[in-house]
Amino acid sequence: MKSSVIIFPGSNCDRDMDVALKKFGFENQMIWHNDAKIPKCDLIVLPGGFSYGDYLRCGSIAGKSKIIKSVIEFAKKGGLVLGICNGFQILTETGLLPGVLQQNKNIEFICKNVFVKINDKNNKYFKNIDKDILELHIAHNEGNYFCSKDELKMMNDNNLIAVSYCNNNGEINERSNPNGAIKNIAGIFNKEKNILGMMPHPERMIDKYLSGEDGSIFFKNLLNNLK
Amino acid sequence: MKIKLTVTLKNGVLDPQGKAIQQTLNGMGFSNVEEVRQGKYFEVEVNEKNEDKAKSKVEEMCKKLLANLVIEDFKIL
Amino acid sequence: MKIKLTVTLKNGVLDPQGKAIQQTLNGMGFSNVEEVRQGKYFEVEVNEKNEDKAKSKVEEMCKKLLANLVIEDFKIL
Amino acid sequence: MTTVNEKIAIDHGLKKEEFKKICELLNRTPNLTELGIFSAMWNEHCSYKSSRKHLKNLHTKGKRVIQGPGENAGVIDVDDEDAIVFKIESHNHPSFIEPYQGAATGVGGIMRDVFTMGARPIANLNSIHFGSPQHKKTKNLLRGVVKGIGGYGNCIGVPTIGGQTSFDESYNGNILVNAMTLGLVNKKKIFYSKAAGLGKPVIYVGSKTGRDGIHGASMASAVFDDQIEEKKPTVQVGDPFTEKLLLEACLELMADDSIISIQDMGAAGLTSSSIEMASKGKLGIELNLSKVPCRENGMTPYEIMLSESQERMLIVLENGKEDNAKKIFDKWDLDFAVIGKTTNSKKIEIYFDNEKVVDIPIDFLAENAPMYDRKWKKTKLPQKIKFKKDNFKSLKISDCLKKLLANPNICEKKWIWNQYDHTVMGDTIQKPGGDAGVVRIHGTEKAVAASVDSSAVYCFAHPLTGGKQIVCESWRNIISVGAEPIAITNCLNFGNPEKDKNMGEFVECVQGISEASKYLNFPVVSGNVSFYNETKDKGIKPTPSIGGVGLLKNYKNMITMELKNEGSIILVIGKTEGHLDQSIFARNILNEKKGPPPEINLFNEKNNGTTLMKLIDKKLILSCHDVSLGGILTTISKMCIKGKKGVKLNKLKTLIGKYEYFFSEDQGRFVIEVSKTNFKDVENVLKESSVHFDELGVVLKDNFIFLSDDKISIDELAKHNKNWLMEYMVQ
Ligand SMILES: Nc1ncnc2c1ncn2[C@@H]1O[C@H](COP(=O)(O)OP(=O)(O)O)[C@@H](O)[C@H]1O
Ligand SMILES: [Mg+2]
Repeated sequence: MKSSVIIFPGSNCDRDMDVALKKFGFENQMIWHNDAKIPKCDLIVLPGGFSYGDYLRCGSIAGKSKIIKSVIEFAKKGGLVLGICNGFQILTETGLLPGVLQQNKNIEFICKNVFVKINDKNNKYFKNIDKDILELHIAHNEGNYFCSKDELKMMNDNNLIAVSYCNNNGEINERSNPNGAIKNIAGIFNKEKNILGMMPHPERMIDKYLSGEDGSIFFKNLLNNLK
Repeated sequence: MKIKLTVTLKNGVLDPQGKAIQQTLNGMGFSNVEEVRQGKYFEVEVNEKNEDKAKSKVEEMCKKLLANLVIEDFKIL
Repeated sequence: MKIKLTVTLKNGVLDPQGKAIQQTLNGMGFSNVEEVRQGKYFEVEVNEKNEDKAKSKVEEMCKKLLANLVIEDFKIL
Repeated sequence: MTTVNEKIAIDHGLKKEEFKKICELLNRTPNLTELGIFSAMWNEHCSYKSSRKHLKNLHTKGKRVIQGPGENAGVIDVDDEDAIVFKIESHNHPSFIEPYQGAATGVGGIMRDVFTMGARPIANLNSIHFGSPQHKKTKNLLRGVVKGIGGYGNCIGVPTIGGQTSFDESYNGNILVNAMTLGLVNKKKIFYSKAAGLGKPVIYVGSKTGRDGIHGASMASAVFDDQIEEKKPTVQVGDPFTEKLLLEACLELMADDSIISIQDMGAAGLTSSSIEMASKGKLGIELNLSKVPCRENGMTPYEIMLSESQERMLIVLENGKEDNAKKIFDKWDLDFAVIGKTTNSKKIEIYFDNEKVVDIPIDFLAENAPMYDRKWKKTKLPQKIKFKKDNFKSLKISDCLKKLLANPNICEKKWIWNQYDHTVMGDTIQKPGGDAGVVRIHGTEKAVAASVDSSAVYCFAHPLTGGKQIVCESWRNIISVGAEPIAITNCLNFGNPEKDKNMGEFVECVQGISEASKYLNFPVVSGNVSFYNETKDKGIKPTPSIGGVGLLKNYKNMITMELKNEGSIILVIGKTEGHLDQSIFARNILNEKKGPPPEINLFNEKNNGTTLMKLIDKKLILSCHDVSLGGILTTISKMCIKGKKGVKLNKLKTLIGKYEYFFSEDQGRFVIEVSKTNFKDVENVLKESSVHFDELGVVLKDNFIFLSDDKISIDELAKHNKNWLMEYMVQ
């Protein structure tokens, strides 16, 4: 399976993502933001970091970059696009995903492990995963997801809320919400579920010496689903 | 010419930063501060002499980049 | 009453955000944007009916918290 | 242009005699730009005029040292092709004035020092010191500094893996912010600042030059008109995004061999960077300031030379490599300009608007810079306090323990490091909160450990002992995670060197550091001095911070502090004498602030440490935590809290009273966890090496620490340990 990781100026999880994808068998390529074309691939990843310094709003400037047109095109044709952290922010700024990511409720950067509940497995990303709760790592200042009531309803009706913050028992409540996100939303799909944006970083959880191994489950499963 | 504008959160959108500032102000003894809302302020220098034209350009910039209309309003001053 | 104010970087202080925004606007085709400076905008709701008193309270807040006069100026609108 | 006179020189921070010497050297009066250059080069920060004499005594050599002090950062060999570049630096004054930007640019500056040498930064640490928690400024300063450190490091994408935080009223008017960075470089691709060759192009890259940080002291009213306020932003604003681009662009350019020498523009910007490069290469340098990319119109040569705008570098390139280099910086959207060349004049010659504005022999600025042998006063070893039984009568061990665990200087600092991205780059295997942070060397089995330590209280009580103590503590922290200590960097934060007491503190701390690092074979490879940390005549306690670095040959052998298995035996290595003077227990609970710090016995220190390394090597150790502030019981509590396990402590078999035994801060000690089956082996190794140890007790599943006459809930201890800072910050 072929994947492409887009590097924006200021991306800083691009290498981590490259390492993770390759570790689990993807043939990955790094794509510089100024290249207008993306080579043929099965998955595009927008990695975490601070594209363009995240000045103005997170992801807003990357949302206007040259390459983003190709990403949109690819997505519209049904290609898989995964945005992690800053990547998620970029996806909302381009309008590929609804809503916005605001500053964390406690106005502090948060770097720690959290649990997320997988709400929907009827998609390429989570199909066949044998766990309902994953322990993943977050590291962000703006992960406080917000959207309009209508959008929320639309997402609920279509099962588009991919993952929600929860505790280790899977309970979704205020205490298990690290950043104030509406309905504990940690990640969402577009209607066709080929685009996934989420705040947690599975690429930081790919061996037992790191923060955990649940990221490995995510990538292995994704590769199998694409085969 | 220089166009000034503000971008503020829409009513009803949570403003954690403003809230934190309000609490800090209260804690510092400014007990009669009831609410603080924080927004952004921009000064855009446009190479354009006609004020109306400059403003309409800036309005376009607001819609396309400076404000996220999902949660923000803008106001050209 | 509600007092509005802006906090801006002093002249000469680097404004990385403004710079990035300007470059983006240029890249988006707004080629006549020559400079963008970004500042903060606040609306402070003070429980005080007298405008002068409210403003002077807010001025004190600016000096003590909202602005760092080493690099920023404030302006009550 | 303003004519220079003595008054202007003094406004620039020069002494009368120094100005006289400048005029004599030049055989004329300098012009304003030249004066600015002299004042920058001759000030404490660049010339080390008060400290140079004493820094020479530091121990700086070792088998693994590739580059010692004198470069942008130190370099050590970590086997194979790999070397680690590291350094610590202070940003105290700016952080007090503008905590966010001050701390942020401190982090930016130290990272530049590291990647200037060709290394990719792989870890950041910080040592931050604030006034009393009750002081009205403390909370906002702490919040701002933490946000600034995170704001910069997180954005660049370098994990912040450790640090140290303390509170002491001596920092009320003068906080300390020390930032440390480690980078990884290929041994054969290390870049230095020494220029070489004639007629080589001098290149300016990075951000544009603005009027940032032009020396406050040098802004004499005679120099500027009434717009002086407008022109005087003395605190720089950091732009981590540009730094990230600069990092990537520099590393890209470094991949081939077009760079002869490279130097970041730190303090005194273009002045010190250009002069240092020329001075080291024994060359001259010619600059044309009209070519320098400026952010504002109308900048004068004076301003351009003294600006401290961030995120800029100066490079001497091989001839003919300009176009290729420019392409790289264009790609990363950074300014690039050829602004001069190397010459054989041994002078710095500067042109502006086709006019020569500076002409100074380099030697005058570097080698002939003043060096002082300042008066200093020895600190006598204070009398030992005699604690009586009565002192402890009304106390209860469990209450004392809770109080200590909640002490601002002992409590958990999670509120801080949760705001630092400590996992980016995917190689952090020991996060903040342990004895040292550990990151893997990407793609290998190796890992490096790093920690920062300081103990102002000990240094204040007796600087010589204090100096030794920090080096030992650093060494212990590195060993505690299973690494071999290799080298240190030091940031020497002191008061006013013109006062003999402060100067004495400096001299004796340096001597202590030197003795210990020599004895432990733990050389100093880089560092920085920050004097004049005083406000209104009140100086800080002497606060040298030591950043230690160690190597794990196989990261899988890393040790952590949390208790692992029920039934294991815990021991303390090293002898407990019951020294309470200057301990947190004495200060916080007995309210006794006098007395000498615990004594350092370098022989025991080394013997205990190396023996522990042997045990770790033989895989006989399950967990380990060195004994520091708060003594043995505090140490055990932290191991219990982290491991979510309890212990049953044996009845004390010692003549020392229980308060002295549990809370004294004797040095050279570690608490270790050993499995029952390995206990005999461990005992043998310790006995063979004549290492003193006491068997403390066994690990339990229950969440309690059982003393012979008391029982303390771990959950409650955890609450005390974890809550203080969180609650303080949300109040
Ligand atoms: N400012 C900081 N930044 C990052 N980590 C910190 C900071 N302050 C404290 N820590 C973390 O907390 C740990 C414990 O601190 P401390 O109690 O001083 O250490 P010790 O237990 O070795 O005496 C440090 O080793 C470090 O990992
Ligand atoms: Mg320790």
